[in-house]
Amino acid sequence: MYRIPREKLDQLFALTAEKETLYIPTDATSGIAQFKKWNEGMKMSEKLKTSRSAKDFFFPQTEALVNFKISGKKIDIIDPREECEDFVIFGVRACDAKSFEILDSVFLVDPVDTYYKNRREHGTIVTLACSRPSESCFCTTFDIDPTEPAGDVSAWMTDDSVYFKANTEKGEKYIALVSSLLEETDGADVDAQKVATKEILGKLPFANLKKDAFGGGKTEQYFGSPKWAELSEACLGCGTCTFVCPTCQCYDIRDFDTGHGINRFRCWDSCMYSDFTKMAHGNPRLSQKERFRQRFMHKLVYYPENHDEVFACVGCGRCVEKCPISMNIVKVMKTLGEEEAK
Amino acid sequence: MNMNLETLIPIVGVVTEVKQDTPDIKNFRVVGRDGKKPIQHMPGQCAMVSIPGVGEAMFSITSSPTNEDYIEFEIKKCGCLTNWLHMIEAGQEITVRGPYGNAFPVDDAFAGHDLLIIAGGVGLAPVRSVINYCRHHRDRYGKIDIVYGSRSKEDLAFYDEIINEWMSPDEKDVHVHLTIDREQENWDGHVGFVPNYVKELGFDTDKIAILCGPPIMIKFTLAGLKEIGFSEQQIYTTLELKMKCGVGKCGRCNVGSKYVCKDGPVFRMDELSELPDEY
Amino acid sequence: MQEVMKKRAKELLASGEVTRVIGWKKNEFDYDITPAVFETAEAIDRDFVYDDFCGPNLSKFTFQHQKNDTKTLVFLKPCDTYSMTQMVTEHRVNRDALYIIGIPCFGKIDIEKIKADGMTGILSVTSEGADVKVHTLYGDKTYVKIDVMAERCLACKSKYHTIYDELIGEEGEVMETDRFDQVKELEAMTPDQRFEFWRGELSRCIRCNACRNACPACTCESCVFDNPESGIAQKAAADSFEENMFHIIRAFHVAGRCTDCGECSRVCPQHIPLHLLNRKFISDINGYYGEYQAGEEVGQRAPLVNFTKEDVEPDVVAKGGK
Amino acid sequence: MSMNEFKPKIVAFCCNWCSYAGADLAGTNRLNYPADVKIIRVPCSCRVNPMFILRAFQRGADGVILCGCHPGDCHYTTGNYYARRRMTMLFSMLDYLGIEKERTRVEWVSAAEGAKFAAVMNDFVKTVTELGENKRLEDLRCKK
Repeated sequence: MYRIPREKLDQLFALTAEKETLYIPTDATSGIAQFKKWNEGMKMSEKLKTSRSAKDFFFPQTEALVNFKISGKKIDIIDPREECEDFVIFGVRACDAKSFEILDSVFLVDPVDTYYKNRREHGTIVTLACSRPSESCFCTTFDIDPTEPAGDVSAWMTDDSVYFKANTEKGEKYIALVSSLLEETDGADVDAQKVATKEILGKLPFANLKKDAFGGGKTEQYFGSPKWAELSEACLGCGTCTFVCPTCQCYDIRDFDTGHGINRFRCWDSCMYSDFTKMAHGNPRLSQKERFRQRFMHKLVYYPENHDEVFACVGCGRCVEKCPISMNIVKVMKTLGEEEAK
Repeated sequence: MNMNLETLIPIVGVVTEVKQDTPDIKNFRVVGRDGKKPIQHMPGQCAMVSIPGVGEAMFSITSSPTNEDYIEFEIKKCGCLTNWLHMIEAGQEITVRGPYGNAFPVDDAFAGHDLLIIAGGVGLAPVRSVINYCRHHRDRYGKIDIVYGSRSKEDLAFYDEIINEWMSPDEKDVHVHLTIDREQENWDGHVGFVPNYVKELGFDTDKIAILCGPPIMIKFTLAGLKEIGFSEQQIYTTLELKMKCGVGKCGRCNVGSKYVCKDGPVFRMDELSELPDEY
Repeated sequence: MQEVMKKRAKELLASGEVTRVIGWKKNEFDYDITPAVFETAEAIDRDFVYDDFCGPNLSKFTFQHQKNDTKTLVFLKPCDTYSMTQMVTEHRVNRDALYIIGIPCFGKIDIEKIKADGMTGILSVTSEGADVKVHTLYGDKTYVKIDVMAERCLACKSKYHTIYDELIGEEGEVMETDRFDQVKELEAMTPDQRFEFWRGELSRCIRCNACRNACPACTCESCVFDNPESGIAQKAAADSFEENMFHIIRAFHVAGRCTDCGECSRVCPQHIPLHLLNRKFISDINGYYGEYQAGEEVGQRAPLVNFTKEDVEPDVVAKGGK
Repeated sequence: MSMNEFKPKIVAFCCNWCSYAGADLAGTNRLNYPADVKIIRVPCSCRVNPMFILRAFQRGADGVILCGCHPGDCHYTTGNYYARRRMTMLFSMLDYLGIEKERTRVEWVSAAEGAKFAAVMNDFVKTVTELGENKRLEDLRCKK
């Protein structure tokens, strides 16, 4: 384990940014935190989490897929892909770090998504352990330990120091990059922080939320539940929950006519949108109830069924905080789970 | 490694022939720029066809894999992209990527069996690939029955091919049963809906049934088949939902935990029954 | 207040006058309020709330119930009644299918303000009189209500109900407001400063459409941004132009019809002050075409579907405004 | 590209019943106005949706001008009155977002005013040339 005094953190950022592009969470004007490219004088946000998740780095909201040039009846295809530059994301929380594994299991299975892979290979993730979890956190429900975050390098921040531990080869490389500022140390302070945080975790409002009632093979049990109508009745059909969710990965492919060619790009899409499954001849998910159900069934049943009982939720709590009508996965789990208990 | 699966970057296909098959269905013959067949597939598999700037959609490849020269799409005019496709002429380039999805198990589960192929309207497109594949490898299969219905005589897709090839006296043990929805002049064949016709014909149940057509036809034909004694394990069908990526990642074509583009489009009826009714 | 409302709702349900009640219920936290439909007295007893967190404007939630044969009871705060009046004016909702009870509002608390102050791990929030007590895992704090009130409530335009079948509590009055102060501040900046300001704000947009979907004036069955034929259908803003365009068009489509209820800014997950766009239109309309408040009474003609022969010429903008 | 070389792209929405004929007249009278003005004929100034203006900028316009009949002379009686309010609102909003207000303009030009049409276009092109390229409402994808 390595240590750096907190006041030297800016030097560490500067040193990192000399070699690679560095992104850190920083406060925006209106009270939310967001990842931004570091530049001199930028302050790291004190907030627990960024408003958007960190999935943008690997799965950006819009991304060029292919360009076409059209002349008469001829079509030329232009591959716009370029090798991504190396970059470092500093301060990713345990929940977001876990979400990368979930995205990996979608994008990095055969056929591998080369766009995602390109970014993933060039990104180094420095995670930061949580010490002040918020009321909307429930990562422990999905067996995530916020005091021991995954990622290439794990970091812990105490009142006076920041501690680092490399977990992967990429992480070792990063530590080597900034080693001139680091000193080796034992992790006594870190252990103390972990104990304190764990105590707080036990007191969180969702500490007792259990995922056991869900998982693969439960489609029949929940699909027809009468509770969906009640849960979805106030849903506005916006895409807030999906877009702030670190694990939502649905996308749309669209063409844009630039006037001198066609750019085909992909962009985030939301299963909550009415046109998500709309086809020329009809729509299998006609009302908001079906769309709402799809989102949660996917996270709690379909995904675990296809991916060894790993859930497509990391308990980051963003949907809990951001939903305009305060409907969220916790409420769904509690409501449907109750039914199960009966 | 098939690059266009990994990158979503299509290849250029040249439409060499466009044939008006029925008033609202056209048949498109597509080759690569090199004049050769652009993709290799198995019966039932699909490909993403696109006109850049207009859209991209999944269509089943209706030609048989045994056709070494080109692939064919049978496309009904019903939306934005298909309207455009219906406007193009031979020589126009389009883009294709694929093949996507699974195929009918023509070489395993179907081999050595009698086949009953039931289609309605443009639903003949995916199973035509099966029919022609089986006719090509005629000795691998038993008796082949084809029940095909459409709204009218003019709406019967591949009518010439059916009459001249499938119903040709040289065909061994291939029986085509055509039906149309309503009486019309110069039609002396059967009149009535496909599900009823299937029941009237009353097949023996020692065979495999392949179903494709509008949802309502599938629903009633399925019930009819079960009535005459078919089990769900003997029935195959193919689904179609909105698709964007074709590789099970864009997340919209799922029925329960199965993605139609990746785990389908061909499903055995018993597999399908386990999935929620959302297609 | 909450108890009076519950009682009245149950009476109306029992009498058969209405068969469902649109109100609010608490979700996981004190400050998490979900609009809800109640169909039984038990459900009302169990879940119905009305407190200082009941921000969501219920007008638009009547939409899906207007086709029912029986009446729906809806509780509307003063500013919500403006939205409802506007919807009735535009024939977007069937007035006869609704039973509207006007309720007073004393300003809603914006939990984001409390969170922005660094409060986290919030276990409970209680609002008593002028005090807002916040109890968290990391310590407690008491705020003066006015400090944590939603921006839209600080600039409250009216305590008066423009549409109702009955009122609970006293009728209020239209208020003097300084709601255009921020607009004026922006207008006073240089174009470069304004450009920087709006780039900073709008670049955060994630195009979740929450502002559109929550807006009681956005009632089109198919939005221009969802219509592939419109030429501007977009799922995501690919660049700064599309961010700007979405927000200009969104605000323009409700210009003259926006009642300034503030839902767009409330629901924005990225805290973009969208109401400042709408208010700019309102302030321009007031300045150029005379004072106009959308949703004031049923049957008003919106300024952008109206004209006078003496209207100002568009070059008034280039000449420096009002 | 230096300033003197800069030739702005101008989109002019012209009402079929007046300014479009005005443009014609300017042409037959051999009055000069820059060739960079691209005219789009519309049935009435009121046909112009704010989206048209924005999309013209997206597609690379540096200035957009809307020409219609003089107030009171609308072929459809009142169309230009609505257009007047609508454009005032839109221009004000663009200005509010910090986009140069000189890039957009409305002018009333009748079918008989060929000279006015040419003068208006010359003046508008001059104004936009001085402003330079449209940077604040540009869509980089549409630029070569």
